[in-house]
Amino acid sequence: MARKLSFKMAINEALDLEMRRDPSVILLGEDIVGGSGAPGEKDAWGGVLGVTKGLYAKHGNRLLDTPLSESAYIGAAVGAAACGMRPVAELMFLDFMGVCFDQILNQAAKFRYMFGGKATTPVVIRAMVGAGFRAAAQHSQMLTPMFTHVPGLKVVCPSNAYDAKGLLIQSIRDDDPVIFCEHKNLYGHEVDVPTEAYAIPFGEANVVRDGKDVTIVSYGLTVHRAMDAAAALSRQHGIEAEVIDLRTLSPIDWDTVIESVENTGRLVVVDEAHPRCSIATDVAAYVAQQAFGALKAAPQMVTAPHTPVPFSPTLEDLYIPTAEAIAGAVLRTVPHALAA
Amino acid sequence: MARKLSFKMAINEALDLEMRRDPSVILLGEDIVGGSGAPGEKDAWGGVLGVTKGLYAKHGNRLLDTPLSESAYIGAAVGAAACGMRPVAELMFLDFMGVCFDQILNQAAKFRYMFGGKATTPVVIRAMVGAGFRAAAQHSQMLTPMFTHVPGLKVVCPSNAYDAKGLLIQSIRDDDPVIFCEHKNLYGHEVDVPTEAYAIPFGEANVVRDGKDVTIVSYGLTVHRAMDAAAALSRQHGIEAEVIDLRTLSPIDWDTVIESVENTGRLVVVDEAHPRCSIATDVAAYVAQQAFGALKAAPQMVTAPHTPVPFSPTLEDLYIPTAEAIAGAVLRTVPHALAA
Amino acid sequence: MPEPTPSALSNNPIPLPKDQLLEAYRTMRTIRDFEERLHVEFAKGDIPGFVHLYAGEEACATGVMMHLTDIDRIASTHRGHGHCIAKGVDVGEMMAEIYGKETGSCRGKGGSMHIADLSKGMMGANGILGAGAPLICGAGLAAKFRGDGGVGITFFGDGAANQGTVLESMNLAAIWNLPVIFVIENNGYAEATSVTYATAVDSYVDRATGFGLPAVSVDGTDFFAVHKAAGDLIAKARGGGGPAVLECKMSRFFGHFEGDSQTYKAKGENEFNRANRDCLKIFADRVTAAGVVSEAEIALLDREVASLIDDAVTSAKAAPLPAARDLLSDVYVSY
Amino acid sequence: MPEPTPSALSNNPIPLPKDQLLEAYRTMRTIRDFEERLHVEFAKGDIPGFVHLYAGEEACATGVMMHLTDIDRIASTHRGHGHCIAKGVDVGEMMAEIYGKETGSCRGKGGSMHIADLSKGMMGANGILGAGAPLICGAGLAAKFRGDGGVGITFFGDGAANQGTVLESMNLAAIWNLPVIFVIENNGYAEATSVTYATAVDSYVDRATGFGLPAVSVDGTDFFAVHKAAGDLIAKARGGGGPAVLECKMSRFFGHFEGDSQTYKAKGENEFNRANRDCLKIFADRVTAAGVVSEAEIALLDREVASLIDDAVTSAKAAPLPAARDLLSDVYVSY
Ligand SMILES: Cc1ncc(C[n+]2csc(CCOP(=O)(O)OP(=O)(O)O)c2C)c(N)n1
Ligand SMILES: Cc1ncc(C[n+]2csc(CCOP(=O)(O)OP(=O)(O)O)c2C)c(N)n1
Ligand SMILES: [Mg+2]
Ligand SMILES: [Mg+2]
Repeated sequence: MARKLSFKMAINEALDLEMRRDPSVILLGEDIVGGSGAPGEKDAWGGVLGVTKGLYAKHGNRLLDTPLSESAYIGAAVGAAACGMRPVAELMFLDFMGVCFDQILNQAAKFRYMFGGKATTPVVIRAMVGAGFRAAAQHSQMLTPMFTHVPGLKVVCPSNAYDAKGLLIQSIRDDDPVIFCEHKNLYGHEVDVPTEAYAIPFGEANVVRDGKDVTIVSYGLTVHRAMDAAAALSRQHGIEAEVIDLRTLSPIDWDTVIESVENTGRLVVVDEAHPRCSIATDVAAYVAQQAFGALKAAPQMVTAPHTPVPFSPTLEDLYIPTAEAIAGAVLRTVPHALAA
Repeated sequence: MARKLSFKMAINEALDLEMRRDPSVILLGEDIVGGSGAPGEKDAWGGVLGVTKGLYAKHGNRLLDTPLSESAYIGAAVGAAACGMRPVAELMFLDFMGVCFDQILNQAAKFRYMFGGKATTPVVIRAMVGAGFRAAAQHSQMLTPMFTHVPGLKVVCPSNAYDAKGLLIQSIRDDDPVIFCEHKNLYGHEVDVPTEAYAIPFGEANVVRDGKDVTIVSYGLTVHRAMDAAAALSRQHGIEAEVIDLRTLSPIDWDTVIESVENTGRLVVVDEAHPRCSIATDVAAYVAQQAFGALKAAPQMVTAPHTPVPFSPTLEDLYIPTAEAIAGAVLRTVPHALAA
Repeated sequence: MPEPTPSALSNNPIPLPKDQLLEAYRTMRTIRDFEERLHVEFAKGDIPGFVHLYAGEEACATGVMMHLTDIDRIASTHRGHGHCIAKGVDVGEMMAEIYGKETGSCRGKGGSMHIADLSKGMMGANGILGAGAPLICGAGLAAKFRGDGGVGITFFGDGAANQGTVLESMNLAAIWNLPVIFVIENNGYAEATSVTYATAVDSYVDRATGFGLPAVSVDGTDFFAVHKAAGDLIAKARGGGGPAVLECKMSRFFGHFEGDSQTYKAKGENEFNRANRDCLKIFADRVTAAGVVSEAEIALLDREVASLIDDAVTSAKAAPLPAARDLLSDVYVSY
Repeated sequence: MPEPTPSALSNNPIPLPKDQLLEAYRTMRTIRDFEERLHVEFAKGDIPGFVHLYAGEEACATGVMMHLTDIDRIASTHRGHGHCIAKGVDVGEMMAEIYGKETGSCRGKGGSMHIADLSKGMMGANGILGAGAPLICGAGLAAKFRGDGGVGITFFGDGAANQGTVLESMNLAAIWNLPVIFVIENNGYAEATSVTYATAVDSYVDRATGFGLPAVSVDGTDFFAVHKAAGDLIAKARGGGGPAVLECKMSRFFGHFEGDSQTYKAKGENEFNRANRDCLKIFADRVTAAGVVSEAEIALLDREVASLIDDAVTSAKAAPLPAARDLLSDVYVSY
């Protein structure tokens, strides 16, 4: 059975279902319960935006509030994973990775390789990403490229509630460390979500719109911008864009991307991260190398600018790639005839 | 006057000259003096591989040994820079960024923007990068892509002693935060280096070999591999590769790269970093977008694999892009006639 | 914690000259009004982003900052408005910044969590907990190298006191004998989590001892206690006597951020604090009871501050938004 | 620090049964020989990379590890050989690993700084200082959730004791009452820097107090002192009594890593330590003086260990190198 569910509640449901299924799943993070040691309500917050609200009532001490010591508790999650647990740690905002990155970069990601294949570290790190929340430079970054760069990590960034639930369930069941990126401006977004548990395999992109003229590749929030652009292009120019939602950035589904570009001959990659060494360059470069012969036009990249995220709403609204910018990039890939 | 000088001593000389010139230059890092508080020699180490050796004798307390607290002392360098000093902090191995990245990512890089252009943070962070030292997964990473991704940072990675000196002097004089990456396997490499101070401007790539058939873009140690490959290609196939040493990754000299590709029509990017969201994808994607019409063949990327750096010498030697692999990539870009 | 009673207070002579008392009151009142007004304006939906209010903690920022001049530096927190005001940042520019306007302290690019004014020695509010501690070590180092007698103060909460950056910095400041004071603003909560849950040790004085630092813990609702303790520690640091820790215990009157339901607090907790732990009220009662400052003088300051804040809000609302081209500027000095 | 004199020792009854004494001696001798041999082999140029030797510190690893079984977990350091051996990792596999061979504990991929054997509860040597502290909190958490009675021990040096990760972990372990012991191996130096320079506080016991942790400091050259203190703390942690800090003060006989000129040490310091602060000598003197173990038994163990190490080196040298395809394997369980 399915019903409309928000992205936020889909995550909550995935956590609930997996905690029921597997006693080795535990949750830790700052105020994921909220109210620990305090005189008032125990389950006062359920995370800073309420994503884990209610889980304490169901699973009690398997949720642990942590002190403001990201290195210690993210590392504890990694260590517990290496000892057979399946911890899901919340790093409130992915921007905070700067105070605890070593436990991800040099510990979780590398154990298996450094130890000759003898370690398994099934840790999930959930974190908010993305701009648009008026949260300014230190609470709005995408940072997916940095994690995607790291061998040993898997990186997930869903665009909708259905995928969020299925990908989070897969993340928890997966035996490798997973960085699970939740775009904070999608939390309220609702789609049909089945009540039961289901896992969406990693490395399988979702073709969210079929089209023959151009391939638009994206992930996370900007998938919706890409869809808006595609609709406008169809309406205004008769251009039919195929829109691919990568869903997981590592592993990445090269096959689906390449196949689409082989059909369309045109590529636009949309990435909310900064331009340099980004998911945009990653996809554009790989396609250029692997499907050069199929390309009829220069691949285009639409990214956030090479600037920190500004606070002022008017500036921030210019920061995230817009549907207009995406449509503009598409038009740069098509001959004038087609764009007419 | 010039004389042969090693990469290591060129860095030492740059630090010495700038400390003489500008009293606001201070050095801090773990064992950059060595012997602090110890009963024996005071200037016992001069850094773990002796790069700062002798500077204490010349500049005394303007060199500070630090405790093993990278967040605190890298952050102190950032703070001191925001207060008018020009600190050069040594983060022994760039791999250690995981314990102190916040002070770079969210502080140094963002002050100017977040504060509306009112801050200046002229901090330099020197660190060893790269594989080949049998130092294994946590002391051998390149990690340049992560820093290049960050707006507000400048990223430098010289390939030889001459550039190391001139780029380090520029880094110290520069008013923005600079990540200065020293490939540990280049420390012993010698070229002619003038005795006097000189600054090499950022964003000016060096065309280290002229050629008409293909453009090879690289930086750091792999520039030498690219040169070896170019020599072999010329000898064995009569293919003349133009080799571009980027020298600085942020800013990056797109003009020189694009101009070269417009001449050669072929591009191979060589990067010792991992493949995903790397400098290799960055250059390949940008060229594909900006100079698509000039490209006669698919751009090729030669990178380290998507694995941590292995310890065993036999494996590590396979890890860094070899001249053979680079030559192979070049051959994939040329028609069979030319490759004959 | 013993509550100072009016009678006990009036027996104490007032240890500061009148002009300083008026200055202290004006600063605290400015912070309070700034925050109370933001609370109201936020509820209207006019103010974007995360806003953390300092109301209830004014005596801490004020008692510390009165010992500083522009050459002294502070590194602040996500809850930074009070530190900014006490350090002399222009209130109108602050308000404009919080509204995201071109005329703001950071030209609208920083917002509430990133207000800075380096010309005033204010190195920035900070959205990263504990990040100010390393930075202030750098400020202290710079002051030491220049020999300009400046000191650096970093503020952080009871929660951020468990950040590795803060702990490392205490050790660093100690071994380098930096002119730096670590001010722990202990308001009992980090977001919804109690300090008794998150911090293993009962006393931050013990923690400081573990880093070789002298430490003092004071009632942060008592301006005079803060002012005295901070003054002693700052004078010592300025004279080369090294770093120290100052803990101020007090309460925040609002939620963690605007929008917080505060259900983790005890029933009536905010009301109790407003009634008994209001540093402004305690201060005003004491100085008026001692007859050093009149109620009329207090009332006059209240009116002056009220109109200052009114003007700040009016100007901020009327101020222009940043221009589109500002998106791309100010990333580098040169690039 | 008072040097134990043979006469004082022989008056003490030996607090352990003979089999445990022989086991302790064998472990310490194995570590010592392993390290002395590596020193020799490294000088020949046969061994790649950074090698940090544990010689001089054997009593610490051994005295702690004798209280553990395979269900207990340890997180080690860059100077990890001693911890590995004492935790039961196969000496032949370790040697092969250090030579970068296919038959190594990590199939040649980790090297000296990353030897691990999770089946023995050895969670890895670690090239990142202080990184083991958070990890061991995780091990302690896992043990607590499973209720299996396991404990976690993390080792770190006097230098790494100033890492934020370590400091945060002490607080975390304390508030969660984790069965975790933090063992500070204080050998007086972090690379070339003295602990007196780098660490602000004179006693790590004070630092532990600052995190609400009980702490004991012992002479790390005295196996019996380490064994007793570790035993008490581990038993308490195992019983739910919570985490603690154990400091062992001792000396490393070699340089920071192989190749270190050691000019930061005092003249004659190594010789003095070899003569007076050698845990093996102190142990052997004491148990033979007490007449519990004979010199012949010691000599027999020495010979057995010598041939074990010989075999390990011979096999390691003869072992195959990893195959080229191993470069790409073991990154993920599935990808
Ligand atoms: C490194 C980091 N971790 C977490 C947060 C999220 N966060 C912001 S404020 C806060 C609570 C801070 O508590 P405290 O330090 O006591 O300061 P207070 O808010 O009480 O003034 C948290 C967890 C952050 N901003 N930075
Ligand atoms: C995070 C980090 N910083 C710095 C280093 C470099 N480093 C390796 S060992 C060492 C000194 C360690 O001293 P201590 O903790 O006392 O251990 P010891 O070597 O004395 O056993 C340093 C600075 C590192 N490996 N990791
Ligand atoms: Mg607080
Ligand atoms: Mg040491």
